[in-house]
Amino acid sequence: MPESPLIPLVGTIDKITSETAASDIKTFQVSFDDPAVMDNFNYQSGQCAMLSMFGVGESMISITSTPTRKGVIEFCIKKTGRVTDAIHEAVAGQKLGIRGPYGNHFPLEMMKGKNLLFIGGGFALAPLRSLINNVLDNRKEYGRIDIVYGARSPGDLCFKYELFENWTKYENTGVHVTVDRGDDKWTGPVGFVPPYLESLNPSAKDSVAITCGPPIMIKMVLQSLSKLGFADDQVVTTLEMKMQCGVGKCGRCNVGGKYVCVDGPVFTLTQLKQLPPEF
Amino acid sequence: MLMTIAPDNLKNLLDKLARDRLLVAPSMEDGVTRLKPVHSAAEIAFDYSNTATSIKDFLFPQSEDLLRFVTDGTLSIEEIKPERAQVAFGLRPCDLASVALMDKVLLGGEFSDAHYQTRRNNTLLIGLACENPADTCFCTTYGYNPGWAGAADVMLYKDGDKYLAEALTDKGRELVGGPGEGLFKPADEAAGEAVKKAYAEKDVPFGKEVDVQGIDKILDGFFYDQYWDDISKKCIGCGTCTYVCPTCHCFLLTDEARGGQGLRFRCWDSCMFANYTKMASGANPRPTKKERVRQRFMHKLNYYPNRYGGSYLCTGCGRCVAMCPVGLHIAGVIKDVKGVKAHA
Amino acid sequence: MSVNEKAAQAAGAATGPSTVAAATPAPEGWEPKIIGFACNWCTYAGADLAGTSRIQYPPNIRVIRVPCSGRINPQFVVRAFQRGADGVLVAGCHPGDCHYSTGNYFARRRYLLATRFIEYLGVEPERLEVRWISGSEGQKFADTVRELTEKIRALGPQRRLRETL
Amino acid sequence: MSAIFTDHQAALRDEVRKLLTDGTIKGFIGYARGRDSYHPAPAIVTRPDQVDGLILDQFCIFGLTKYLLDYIFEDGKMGIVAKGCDSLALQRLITDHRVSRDKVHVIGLPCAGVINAEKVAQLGLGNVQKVTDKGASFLVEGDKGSRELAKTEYLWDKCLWCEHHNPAVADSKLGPEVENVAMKPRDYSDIEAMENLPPAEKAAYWTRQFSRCIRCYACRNVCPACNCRECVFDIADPRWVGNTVKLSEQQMFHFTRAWHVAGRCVDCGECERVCPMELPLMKLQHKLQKDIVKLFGNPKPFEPSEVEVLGQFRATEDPEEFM
Amino acid sequence: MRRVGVFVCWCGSNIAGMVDIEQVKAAAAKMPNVVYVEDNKYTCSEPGQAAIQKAIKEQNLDRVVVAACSPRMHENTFRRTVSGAGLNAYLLEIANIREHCSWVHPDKAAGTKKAVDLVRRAVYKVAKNVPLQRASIDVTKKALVIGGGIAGIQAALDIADAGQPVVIVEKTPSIGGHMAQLDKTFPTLDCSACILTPKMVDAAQNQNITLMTWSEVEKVEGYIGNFTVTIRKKARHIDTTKCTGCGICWSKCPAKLPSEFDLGLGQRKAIYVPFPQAIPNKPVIDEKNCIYFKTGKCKACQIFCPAGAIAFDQKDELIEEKFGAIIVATGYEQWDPSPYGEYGYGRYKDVITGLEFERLVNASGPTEGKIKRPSDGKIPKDVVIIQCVGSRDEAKGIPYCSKTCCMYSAKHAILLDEKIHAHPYVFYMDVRTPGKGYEEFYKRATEEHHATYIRGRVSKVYQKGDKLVCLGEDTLLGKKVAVEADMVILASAMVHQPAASKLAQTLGISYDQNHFYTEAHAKLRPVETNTAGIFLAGACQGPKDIPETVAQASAAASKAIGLLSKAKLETEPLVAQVNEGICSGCLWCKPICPYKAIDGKVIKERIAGGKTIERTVASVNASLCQGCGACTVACRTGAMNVLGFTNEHILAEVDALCL
Repeated sequence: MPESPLIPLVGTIDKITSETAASDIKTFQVSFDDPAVMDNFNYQSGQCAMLSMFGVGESMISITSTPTRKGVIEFCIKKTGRVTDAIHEAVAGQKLGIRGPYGNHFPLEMMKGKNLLFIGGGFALAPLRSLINNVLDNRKEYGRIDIVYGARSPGDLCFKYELFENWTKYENTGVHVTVDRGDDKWTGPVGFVPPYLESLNPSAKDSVAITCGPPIMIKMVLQSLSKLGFADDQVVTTLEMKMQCGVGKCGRCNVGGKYVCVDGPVFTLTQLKQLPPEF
Repeated sequence: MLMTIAPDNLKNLLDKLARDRLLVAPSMEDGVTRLKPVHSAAEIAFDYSNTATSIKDFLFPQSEDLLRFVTDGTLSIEEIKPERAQVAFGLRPCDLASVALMDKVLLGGEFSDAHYQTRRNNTLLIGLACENPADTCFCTTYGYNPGWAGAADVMLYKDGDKYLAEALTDKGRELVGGPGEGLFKPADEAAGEAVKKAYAEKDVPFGKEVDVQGIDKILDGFFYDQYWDDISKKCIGCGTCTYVCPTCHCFLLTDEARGGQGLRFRCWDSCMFANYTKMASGANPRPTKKERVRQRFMHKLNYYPNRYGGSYLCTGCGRCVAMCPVGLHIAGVIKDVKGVKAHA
Repeated sequence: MSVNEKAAQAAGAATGPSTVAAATPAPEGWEPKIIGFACNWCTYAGADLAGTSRIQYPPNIRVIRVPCSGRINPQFVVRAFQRGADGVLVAGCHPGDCHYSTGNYFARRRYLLATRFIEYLGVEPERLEVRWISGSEGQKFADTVRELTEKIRALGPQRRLRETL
Repeated sequence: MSAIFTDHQAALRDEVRKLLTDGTIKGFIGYARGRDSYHPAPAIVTRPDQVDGLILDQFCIFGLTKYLLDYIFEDGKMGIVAKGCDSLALQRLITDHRVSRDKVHVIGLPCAGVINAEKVAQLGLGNVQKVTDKGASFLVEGDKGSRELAKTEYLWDKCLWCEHHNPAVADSKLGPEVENVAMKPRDYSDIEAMENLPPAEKAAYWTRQFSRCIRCYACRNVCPACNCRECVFDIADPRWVGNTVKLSEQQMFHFTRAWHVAGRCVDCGECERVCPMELPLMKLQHKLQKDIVKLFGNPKPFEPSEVEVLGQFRATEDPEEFM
Repeated sequence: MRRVGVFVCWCGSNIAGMVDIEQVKAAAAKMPNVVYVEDNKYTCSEPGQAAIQKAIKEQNLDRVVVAACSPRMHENTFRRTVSGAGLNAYLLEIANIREHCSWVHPDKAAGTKKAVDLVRRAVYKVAKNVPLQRASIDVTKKALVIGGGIAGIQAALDIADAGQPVVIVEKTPSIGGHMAQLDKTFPTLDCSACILTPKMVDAAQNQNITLMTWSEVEKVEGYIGNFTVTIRKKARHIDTTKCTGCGICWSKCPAKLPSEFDLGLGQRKAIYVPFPQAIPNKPVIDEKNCIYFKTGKCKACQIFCPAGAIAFDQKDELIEEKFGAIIVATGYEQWDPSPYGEYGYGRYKDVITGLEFERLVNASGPTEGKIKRPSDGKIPKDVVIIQCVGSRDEAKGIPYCSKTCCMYSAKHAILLDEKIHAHPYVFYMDVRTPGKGYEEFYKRATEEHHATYIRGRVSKVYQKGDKLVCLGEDTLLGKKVAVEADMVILASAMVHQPAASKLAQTLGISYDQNHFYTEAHAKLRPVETNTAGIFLAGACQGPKDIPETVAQASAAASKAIGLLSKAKLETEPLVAQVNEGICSGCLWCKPICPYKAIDGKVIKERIAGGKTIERTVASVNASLCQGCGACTVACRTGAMNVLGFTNEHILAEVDALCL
């Protein structure tokens, strides 16, 4: 093992799944080349890892697989910059560097026995997917589960196999998918997530809402949740910041006194409201 | 135990040290006295108020190779370790104090920065108390003083025609007993203590002007103040303050590769740079100078003490006071914030 | 390099020898590495002509084809030196013959200034050669490369701007 | 000789107060007291109540025009005080289409030279109380002593050969124009001396200088010719200059910066003045300037013109060395 | 990860004999992104190309490197090859291992090493290549010819004959130009009007030609295939639809003025046609000199016009029209030799220019073809012709040779002898007769017509009685000569039109220090300008005689026809491109562009805080840009790039070659 936490370990991209019609979002299944490392790689839903494309750089990516399914590590990555562009160009079998896991995780203990309301938009279903599969794998420990998800168009929906096949199979679990604009084949709801969420009118009682999405959507979703009666400590979300080290040293991902890489990325709305609005 | 060492012996010792390790010392070149690697004591400046750059350059260098990679078909990674022993001479109390502040960040928490740790272990720190604090010095503001030994392994105090010396760590004692054998003489303890006391009580005029007491608490409620908008306007967004600061430690990682192999470096970064927090998507949570200037001072005077308990992320070395091209520095901010608070 | 300088580099510190470094002899088997930037219409064609005419010249030059000498940013030249080129040839059409009518006039101004500036920074002036070589001057291309190669062979490796990974 | 800047301080404050009050400008870029009496700092005021913080004294050297870039996308005008050299910098920004003339209200400050505070601060005169222009010298009176300082020795170098004492761009002027003569001719003898060194010595000199650079970018950020929307050094792809402070990258950085400013430098000297590591950066620009004068017959390459010196050519008159 | 295929060509033994192909292949296989390597005996042969296409499909290649001969040889061949296999044509790079390697380096080891480097360069470069598309633009099927002299007329006729509409814009009231002023033409001595006027009539009658005389080009916008031209149709004060050209008006007009057409040797009226054969044969009213315009009284023309065609209240009209091609045929002016004080031009009435002599000798000229002295009407006996007046005299600002003077001076000598048996003396510096039949013509002047040629310059002309004494030196004999002449003809230089530079700026074409328009390439593109779609004909490009002018006019016409016959224009995609995100809008790139392809444009953008701002960025007109890349070097931030030769490309190539 390297001494420095900044040194990644060698891994391999085992499988690449294109999520969207435009192929701008792909899911990469990776493994560490050292089996011992693979065995000992323990993470929680909500945590991230730093992926390296050597010669280009590193990028912090949330882990989209669930720790309940050992042996599978997946990252869902959107093309947004130099590093993610390079990852998108990769082919199966290609090597990359991985270090982590980093950051805190979704507060599973607080969710136990509660009704869970997942609200995601676009590519930000990635961190939620880890948690959703995590709780579904322990289905009995939770109350009703509702997954509200939206994307710009049917082609932009991620994890269709989860949304329309896997998750709907579970009992007492609702999957509600909307798109901003439909197409010829789309028969589901059309509209933005926040009004759609309000129209579903989920109960705030004994519930925890977990939301991830683009900043503008989050802002509206939080307002909707408040209207629906969710208190701040019933709402959990994640933050995205520019990161370099991932280990609380390099100093750039702070929001006020909190470092998103080690103190986040998961925050309750109560915590978030204590932070300055620099995110 | 207190000792003395004659200037010639000190030079001999430094020459001896330069032979088998990197000797870093204040040296004047083209009118600038800074800490730099020197070949012999002859290159060292002994008469200076403070160096333009700090010990940070050698414990946490501006750019540092972290790993070497080969991507020729497969991928292999080799960690690069900073193994060379170095000795830094002539460190002022402000720099010696800064090391402890940096330790908290880089060595504390869940992850320890191995490169920094290795350099810390491999570096012998020789302090030199301040004879003439500059008019930009304000270490006393934070409770340090011109004789503060901080992280020094050996502390020296100029005492007339000789130096009073005190070995403070095992490493320091090894120096005195090893390469320094025969060069140090025992000192009169009482007289020595008096010298130390005199240094500790030496007047630092600017330090009296800057009262930091309670600023961390004031700043808790100061985030939204108009003040940040007002002062940030004159910032030109350069990295001078952060790069000469002995406690600023922001960095970025960057790769350089050619022909199937390359290096990953760590380089200093500056929260004053516009792109510092700009994400790949183009979004930037600190888009204007106001947020960036506020971040820097909030970090030093509020976030850091809150996170690491007590001390501020500043030692009053005065480098930013002297070098900021637009006179926007931490001492001024402390004075202003307390003034604004007083008026409020 | 002294222990201290080596150590200084290892320390990653921005240091350099404060005295003139003694000329280090060229390593065994060293061959000058020369990067040529040649405009497509004249010099590149001239080099082609040297080929079709079988005019021999030293194999030390490697040519990068660009549309016009006006395209050759002096920063490319410095970058080549950084990456370890021992010499650089910048070449284009004779004044008045530019395929794009004026590109080489701009190039001339830029390189009148840049050659002097690069020299001023301590690079031996012989290492950067700017020449107008037309499409019919295969011989001149070969001669230029031969002379440049010999000059650089005499100077030894370029270390001034070089940086190795 | 002319009045000193301090004599215009009250007039400046009055005018700024008026301009802010009547809405002509929405902010004013001037000077305020800095860390001591030798180092006035830039100050940007937006409210009439801040105006009394503005100062003018014979140490006001900082070229303020670059701040205008912060306001190009905002409504309304900014006011600014500009000496002759600053007005060249302003012209630079205008000629580069970065600042629109009609969005700036310039209060011109005729200037017979600014005192080099770095030199005077060494003299131990204490807090400066008063400066008087004595013709060939300034009398500087501090609370710890006073000295009469010869202008030829204590002005900034650029002031000695300055031929732009009066602002070329101004909406109003503080005081009468001053005689526009250089105290000494512009002289490139230091550049010539450097040119005459053998390559190895030049290399050694620049190696020593550049290895001191900390890449803080103060030079770039203060330079009125470095006014790109996105600087090449901040662009990751392609990366022209690496982030590391290895000597090679330092040299590439300084070569590139000097080259980008070549023929566009207004000779304000701010890069060199603000450099915390005291790199002789103007030695780079003066070399380029000197060659531009000699090669292209452009006697004043530091005066912004409609066509850049490297953006034009003379087919037959330009020297031909590459045949 | 790219999928690059490398194809190493043997070129028979041309490459394989001097470069170790196996070593090159082995090295290439290890280069980044390379997934497939193959060698071929002749890659450019059909089997070689088929092998590339097969590999592209089977190996799923997305980039191709061919290591073979010079890209100047087969780049287009291989572009077609890869696009034939469904790959974008620009995802190809060539490593020149023949001309730049195997043919010049006899040392096989060193040559092989270099070949590997050259392949690596191409591999690194091709990784940065992106698919590029040729754009196509529409072509307005109409040509504009500026200038109605012989060049313009010829060009217009050729274009019209090819079936394309064409507009001639002529600033004077009639087409015809200088050729209409000439009497005979060398070397055949046929009458200028006899060969010109039929062409003028053809032009007037051709369905495809629209004449716009008394008109000038005011503004030109757009680019090749799509020029929008504003033409000022100056007020003629004649309703040309009514006017029959009967001539009553100008016979009744009381205002007499010197005739421009006759160079002041004859007169015209304030309402006039410049010469009898003018086309159109419709007069114009000279507003400045018309008594009605000056005093509000007269109207003689209006009173007598049987057609009621006089229209005093006519105003200038601005007409905007679209054109696909422009031919500039604005001709020349004869230089006013007054600066030669020693020749007494302007002081002595009998010192005249060559062109003035043409009017004197012309049957429809002011003297009806009788060669009479302007001073007293006497028939001259001895006539001195001075050559190189202005031409080849840098002191007078004309460094060049006017090319036609030697020949027309010989012509004048012949005419003097033929018509009035006067004795011609010709002072010359050199006699230049390069042209078919020219030397023979000159010989005729000296041998058959006994012209005395004296090599030397005339230093002074002075009056002595009614004679003009020409003092000079015969440099061949080395002695001073004085010729007492009755008349002196100055073979004055051909110079640019006074407004040549203004028109050049309007058109966006360049001109040289003598204000003649600059061709795109002195040898290879002599009738094109650097602005695509604008061509040159005649003396506006430099002094020319009639045969050369006509030849160039036809050449320009054929270029224009070629352009207009295309339905769409394909533009080369290797052009400059702006990264608007980082462009500062300083526009220092703009003056560097030889094609005026760069201009500023305003874009809107949302900035932090949600505000929308407007800012200027550089914008490249891909139809005008030729891809030279000079602009890229002026761009400090790197916002300006040339596709195919981007900064990223070149930096990668440097990296590759320096490894």
